[in-house]
Amino acid sequence: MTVPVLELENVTKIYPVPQGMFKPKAMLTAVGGVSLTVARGEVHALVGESGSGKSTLAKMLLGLTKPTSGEIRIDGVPIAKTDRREVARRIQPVFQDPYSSLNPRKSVADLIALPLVAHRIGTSESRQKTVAEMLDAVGLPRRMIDAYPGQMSGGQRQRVAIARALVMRPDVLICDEPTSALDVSVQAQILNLLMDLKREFKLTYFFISHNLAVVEHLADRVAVMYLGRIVEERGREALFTQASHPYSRALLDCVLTPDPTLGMPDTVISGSFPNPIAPPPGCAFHPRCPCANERCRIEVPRPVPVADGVASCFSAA
Amino acid sequence: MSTTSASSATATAAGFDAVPVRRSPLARFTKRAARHPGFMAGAFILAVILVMSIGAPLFTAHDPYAQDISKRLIPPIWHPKGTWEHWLGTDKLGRDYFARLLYGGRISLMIGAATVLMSGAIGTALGVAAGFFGGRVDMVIGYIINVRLALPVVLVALAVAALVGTSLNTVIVVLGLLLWDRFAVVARSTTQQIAHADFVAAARAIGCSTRLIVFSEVLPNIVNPLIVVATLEMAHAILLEAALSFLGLGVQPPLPSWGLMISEGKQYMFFSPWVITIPGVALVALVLGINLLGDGLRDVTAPDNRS
Amino acid sequence: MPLLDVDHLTIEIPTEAGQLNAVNGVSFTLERGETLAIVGESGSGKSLTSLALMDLLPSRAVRKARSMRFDGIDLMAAGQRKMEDLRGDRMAMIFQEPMTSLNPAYTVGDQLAEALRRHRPVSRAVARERAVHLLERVGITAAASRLGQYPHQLSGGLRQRVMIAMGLMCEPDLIIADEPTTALDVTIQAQILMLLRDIQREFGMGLILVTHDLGVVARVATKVAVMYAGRLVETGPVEAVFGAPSHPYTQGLLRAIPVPGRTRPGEPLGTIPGQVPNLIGPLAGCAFRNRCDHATDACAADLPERDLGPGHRMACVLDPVATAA
Amino acid sequence: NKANDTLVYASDSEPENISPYHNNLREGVIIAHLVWDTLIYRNPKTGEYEPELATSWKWIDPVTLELKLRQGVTFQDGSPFTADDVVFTFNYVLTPEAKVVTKQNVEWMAGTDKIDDYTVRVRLKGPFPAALEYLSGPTPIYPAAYFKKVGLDGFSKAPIGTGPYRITAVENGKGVMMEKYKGYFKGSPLGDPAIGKIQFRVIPDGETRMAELMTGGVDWIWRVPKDQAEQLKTVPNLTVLSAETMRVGFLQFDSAGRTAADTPMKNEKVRQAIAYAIDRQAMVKNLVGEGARVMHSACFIDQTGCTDDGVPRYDYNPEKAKKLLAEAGYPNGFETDLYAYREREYAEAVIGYLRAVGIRANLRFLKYAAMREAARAGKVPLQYQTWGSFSVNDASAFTGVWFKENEDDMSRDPKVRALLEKADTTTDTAARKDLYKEALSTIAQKAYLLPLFSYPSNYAFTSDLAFTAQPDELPRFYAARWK
Amino acid sequence: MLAFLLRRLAVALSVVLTVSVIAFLLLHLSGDLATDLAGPEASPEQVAQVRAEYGLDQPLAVQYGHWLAGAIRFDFGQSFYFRESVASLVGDRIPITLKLGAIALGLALVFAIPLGALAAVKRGSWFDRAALAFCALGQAVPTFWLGLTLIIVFSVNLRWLPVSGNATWSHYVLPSVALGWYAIPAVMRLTRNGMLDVMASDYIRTARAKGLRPKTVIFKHALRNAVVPVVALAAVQFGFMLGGSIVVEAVFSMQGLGQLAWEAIGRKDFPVVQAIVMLLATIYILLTLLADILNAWLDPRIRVA
Ligand SMILES: Nc1ncnc2c1ncn2[C@@H]1O[C@H](COP(=O)(O)OP(=O)(O)OP(=O)(O)O)[C@@H](O)[C@H]1O
Ligand SMILES: Nc1ncnc2c1ncn2[C@@H]1O[C@H](COP(=O)(O)OP(=O)(O)OP(=O)(O)O)[C@@H](O)[C@H]1O
Ligand SMILES: [Mg+2]
Ligand SMILES: [Mg+2]
Repeated sequence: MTVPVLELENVTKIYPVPQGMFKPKAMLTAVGGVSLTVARGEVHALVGESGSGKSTLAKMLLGLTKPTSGEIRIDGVPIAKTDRREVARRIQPVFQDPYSSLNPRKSVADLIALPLVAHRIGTSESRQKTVAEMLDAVGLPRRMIDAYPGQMSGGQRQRVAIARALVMRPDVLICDEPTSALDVSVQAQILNLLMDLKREFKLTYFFISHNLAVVEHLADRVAVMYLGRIVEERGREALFTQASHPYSRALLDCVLTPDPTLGMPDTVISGSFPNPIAPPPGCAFHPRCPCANERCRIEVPRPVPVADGVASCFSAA
Repeated sequence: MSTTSASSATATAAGFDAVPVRRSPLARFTKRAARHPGFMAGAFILAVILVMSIGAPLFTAHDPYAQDISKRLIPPIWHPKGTWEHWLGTDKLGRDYFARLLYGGRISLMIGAATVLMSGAIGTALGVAAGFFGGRVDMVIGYIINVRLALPVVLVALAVAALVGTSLNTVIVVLGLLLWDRFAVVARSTTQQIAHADFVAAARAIGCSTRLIVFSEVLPNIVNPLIVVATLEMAHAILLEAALSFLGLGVQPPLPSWGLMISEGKQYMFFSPWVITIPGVALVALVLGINLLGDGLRDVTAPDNRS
Repeated sequence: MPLLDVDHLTIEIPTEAGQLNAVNGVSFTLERGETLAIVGESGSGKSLTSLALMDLLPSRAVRKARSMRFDGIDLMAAGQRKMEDLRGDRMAMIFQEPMTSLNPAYTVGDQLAEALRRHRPVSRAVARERAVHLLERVGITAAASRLGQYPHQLSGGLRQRVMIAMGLMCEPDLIIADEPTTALDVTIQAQILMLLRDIQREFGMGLILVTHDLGVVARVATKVAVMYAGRLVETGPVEAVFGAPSHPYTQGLLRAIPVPGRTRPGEPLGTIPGQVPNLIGPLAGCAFRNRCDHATDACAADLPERDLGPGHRMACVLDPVATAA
Repeated sequence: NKANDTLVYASDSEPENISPYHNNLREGVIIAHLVWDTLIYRNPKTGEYEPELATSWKWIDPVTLELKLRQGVTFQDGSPFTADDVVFTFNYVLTPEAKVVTKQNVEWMAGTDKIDDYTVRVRLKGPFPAALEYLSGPTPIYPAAYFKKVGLDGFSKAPIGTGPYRITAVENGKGVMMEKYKGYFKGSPLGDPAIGKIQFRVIPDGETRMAELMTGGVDWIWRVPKDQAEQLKTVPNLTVLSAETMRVGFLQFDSAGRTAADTPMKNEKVRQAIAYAIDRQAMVKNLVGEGARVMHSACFIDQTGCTDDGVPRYDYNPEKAKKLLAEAGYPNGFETDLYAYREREYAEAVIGYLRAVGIRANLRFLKYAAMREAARAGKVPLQYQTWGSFSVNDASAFTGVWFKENEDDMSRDPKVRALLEKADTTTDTAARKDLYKEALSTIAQKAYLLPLFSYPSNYAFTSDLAFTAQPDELPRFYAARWK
Repeated sequence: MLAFLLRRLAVALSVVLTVSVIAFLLLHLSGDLATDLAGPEASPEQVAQVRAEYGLDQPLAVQYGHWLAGAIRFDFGQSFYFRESVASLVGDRIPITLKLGAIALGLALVFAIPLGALAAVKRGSWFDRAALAFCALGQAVPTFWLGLTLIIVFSVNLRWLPVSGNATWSHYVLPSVALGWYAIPAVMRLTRNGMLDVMASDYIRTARAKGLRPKTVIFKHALRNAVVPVVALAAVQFGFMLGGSIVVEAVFSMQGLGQLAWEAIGRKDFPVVQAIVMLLATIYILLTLLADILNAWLDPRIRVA
């Protein structure tokens, strides 16, 4: 059995947050005890509502923040023991907003060559060549090499961001909602590009999204996150056909396909996302859960194996 | 390469053609600047003063220090008693007022520039450090800024000047050490914004060193507001120098500083008002020019609100 | 007489680079009880169109139209005061950003009551009563206690509900909702959409729903208007447009979204190549022609408006049959 | 102003302490003469000494002076004036704790004894021909009992004298309020004051003073520069008066080399070069104006004992100055600081002249006290000073301050000091004159001090006021009245 | 709220302490205090005696402690020049400067806020442009020069107002104008920009969508939010004005703190300078503290958290 590219073991991130100006700092558990494995070459998707901790998890994978506890391993080697620059060669990010993820003061050439500069790879000519190749790979015309982000459309910017992420030939791409700031027509272009590049560069994707239709389209495995915890982690087929956790089911219900005959979904979960500083006791989802019982209010459900994955719900399995 | 990505490549190329290629940032800047009346007015005033004072010997044959006390307080040319020899008249010691005005402009400009270089370096360093590192560093620097703001500038500058002795250099150093606060505040808040931008996170994820991030990602993005602050602080420094000189603890005679000229001319202001009007108007023009330029720069370099 | 009849609405904005033709000859009608969805990419002019109806355009923008009638009232001719009287009373608007659309300095109750008391001579108590009633109606629990709260104390979903309640204070005939759910989470989005649908039915109002989410359109609207680069490219009853999308752009849009069951996972999605044209300066002919697979020389000429069925029209030279996917 | 019978006069400086022995400002001298009486009165018109608090005096021997005191005089708190007050005052000011600012004024006394309630004897350290002059000027009499009670601090806040005006308020930074002392003794040589109230306002700014005068905010100003005086003459309702004074403006050099061992000022040639570099005649003509005279000796020329006969002169000669500088080893001149505290333009004109021969002087313009401090601390290479001799009409009042190796002496030449000490105590007028002449010649020869010119004083005041100026730079408001 | 207050107070206090260290050093760098105190002609023994008497032979930290202990009780020692207590010297002058500052600030606010708001509402109009031009020009005029010009015009030529001093209210008019002048552009700009931001905000659009009259929109919904930052600025400006009064008081010969400070500097009377630096800094810090609290109170987002 091969070692998984990414392994997360009980990863937790707690932020101390100042409570306005009036109260002492509160502890915010952005990510609580997440364990995941991502196999080489697969697309592992992470879905969840805003504030559920998806980006925080991504940041920890990228080494931008340290987990409060738990361990992240790349190819079996803990990240904490690896040089940050070494990690950077293996894992690269693609961010949500192509407007803020590119330095507006830099030309496309400088942007894409930045990793090479940071790692002191090549001469300026060889870098120039690499940049041109990357432009080809992401489908941008070479003459855009001197353009600035301000002169490009959102889709083009996202292509530059992807080119920059790929220039070091990493193994893993962390895509934090790479298309949610884009229009549907552009989104399709980027999604197609990502699928192509995956094949061409033999990439593994950790793909964060809240759009379940997109996730279903390209993910191999899907993890559903709620309030910092993974509530369900399944293969795609299994999740989309027989989701076990009520929250996963609710999310699936909210997928609005453009089919006028269907009308609005009938079962909509009530209430809104809880305050992460004062999470509900027991199962964090119980206040909104249609099938919650006494036990859910008190006890935190542990993950139980279900078909092709695990789910953290007492009524699962 | 696969066919799909090739097709999307050509597709994008076509789309790009559909969008008129936009002008380069510099061209855009010049175009916007040219349309900004305030900016242009400021640039014009400043250019005139700059040329006149730096090229002072070209515009006047008089030595600004040469006194002839038999030719004191000659009025300027528009006065019935004016002479072409001294077309802005002479001061109380018979020195040519126009020559003194031009050479005095050098002092103002030099003080403004030197002060801003110094305070800009201090303030930017502090502000960037505070904004970039946040946390405790930010707290300490924020505290330093507070202390600085609590000190009354004029008073402290006067006291220090009196302590170490007044001279041109003292004025520059004292003002340089005192006027960094706005740089720090602006650098701090803009850096804070930038430090949270995704491209800084991206640079980190790429493996850039902190130094590289600060110098290549953060600094280029905060220079615009800092340049604006620099112009406004330059105006501030020039006014403060004038005030200090006016109070007798700035530039010392016989150096011709505009503030000093007003201070010296004060004695004659009731019966020979031009002795304070001329340097006063010069001072107002210079500061106005710089302010207009700074305000214009702020507008011109402001990002498009919708792009 | 339709509730709203817009004929050839045009909006021009002078900018540094030249005149921006943001909206270009948009026409549609809306009956009471109908939900019209305006869809389109970012920047296609959806928000400006809806703001133009309320006369809330940015001051620089110039609004022109052959005619624009609301319940028989000529909106183009109505003066400033007349419009103020209409706004909030007979036509209400809900905005996209629930976080910033309420004044942080006043309580929710204050802002709700103000909407009613501006148009009706009622006492504070009556206004308050109605506010409580409507807050309950939009699904806010403990409504009375919410009146004293400030906007920052409410979550995004709650604020959007407050905005809806505020729009309902005077029982308007028309509600315009500009992307009311875009900023919200999927689960909340569904709640709000259902609420809007229910309220529209209950009060029998006309509803204009601006969105870029085709899924939302399909589920909520009765009529749909597809906008592209400031023009309406296709309008019609939802079933017609989604069942037989005729304009190449509409077709492209529908092909570009992954639909579970219809698109195969991992397969390339349909794309629309290129990008939206620059709207600055005059633009003759079809705005979509540079991205269109079927473009011919004829597309550079003036656009024909074609009837494709009852209320179903598109602006394209092509034969609907030829373009059918 | 006339309407409310209050004469408001303004001047630039404020005495650090109102007590006359504890400041050496002219403003202090004016107040001293309004509030306190001296034992003897010198008639400014005749120059004769007349009785004031003392009714008669005689020399018992060359070092003992006996004075009979006036009876029936009261201090402004009602207490009677007696010999105790004189004895206390004179003995107190001789103590080191008294910290008298201008020692020259009192140091000639050895002590004072009470003979009876109205007779005192002043013992001198040695023969001192100018004794009567000093007793008629900078030696006012304090109320012994009151002073002992409140101490110097209390006294400076609520001072009391026997003079024609009583101080009602001393406000730091604002000035002093005075009103006529009803119980002022009849038969005073000062006469009966006419004006009810006098207010002294400190207005540091010359222009502000002028503006205040023009707008009626004050009634009387002085030290109006030449140009302004000429222009004020054209303003209706204002009277401008010019008179020469005993004040002499001069340059003082760090001849003793206290600022730095290698200061150019130590070099006699440099000092002479400076003397040659300055066109004093032109300054008098163009800057100082009417009533001023070029001075060549280190004293005011009309003072007893002062002479410029045979004293070396330095006429304007920039060429010679340059030559001397080159000889002294400064062919390219040097840089230095010129300290000054008043008439900035005079100092600047000096700087201009120095610049013309290659000496680059920077102006250090300070308040008087700060400059005095710096000079006494030996930090001043070159200063523009002025001295009005406390209106004492004797050369010793000038030379004694600047050359007797005391704190204000920057040359510190023991030879000059010896000469002056001898001169000060010689009673034989002719011999005294010769001694002074020798001292003054040495001073000029070595260019220890470069006298520039005497000061005229330009007074400007409302035409409602009848005011006469005396050449001793001492406005006598008790003699002024409304028209 | 109490915790907020306490924290804010702690910060303010520490800033005051730091300023006090600076002020203390200012005095001690000015030369040998004992020599200054003993007077110029004191003998070495006298100087030594004074040194012992005033504790100047102790380590600097101990001296600082003593000085601070005094300063807390408003005892700043003796003036070198007047040889009387600094506290009473300074105490006499405070009311004048405070009065001057308050009037100047009042004038500036009364003038600048309505004009700034109006300029924003009429954005782009000739009025707006004139207001902006006035701001640029206003900021370019040196206070002292303005003061002199005011004297020439209003006192000497027109004879409307007195030239100098601080005897009556009319004496405060010209100095306040000169002092307030410099604050006007800042306040006006901030009001205008704040108003522009607010007018462009979503909630103003909401208010308009409710059909509210423009008057209600501007006065009820916009101005209230736009003036919040002006409060903080006003406090800061007041602090600057007290500091800047030194120039104005010099021009108008007003016997306030500024004049005292200026003269004290000229006379090297550093205990006085030190006390004034301390005092102005403390007032400034108190003001900003007050502004923060006021802001917190005005802004429900902070008040009701
Ligand atoms: N630097 C930080 N300091 C304090 N709290 C933080 C920080 N970053 C994130 N959080 C909090 O942690 C929680 C998880 O945030 P995160 O950004 O990971 O959510 P997300 O799932 O990515 O949401 P979104 O879909 O909006 O991007 C949120 O409640 C957020 O407020
Ligand atoms: N105030 C304005 N000034 C200049 N241009 C504007 C302004 N408001 C809108 N526009 C331009 O008008 C066009 C249409 O804008 P509009 O806001 O109606 O788009 P939209 O369809 O609502 O897009 P989105 O989905 O992003 O909300 C865009 O190109 C936009 O840049
Ligand atoms: Mg996120
Ligand atoms: Mg919109």
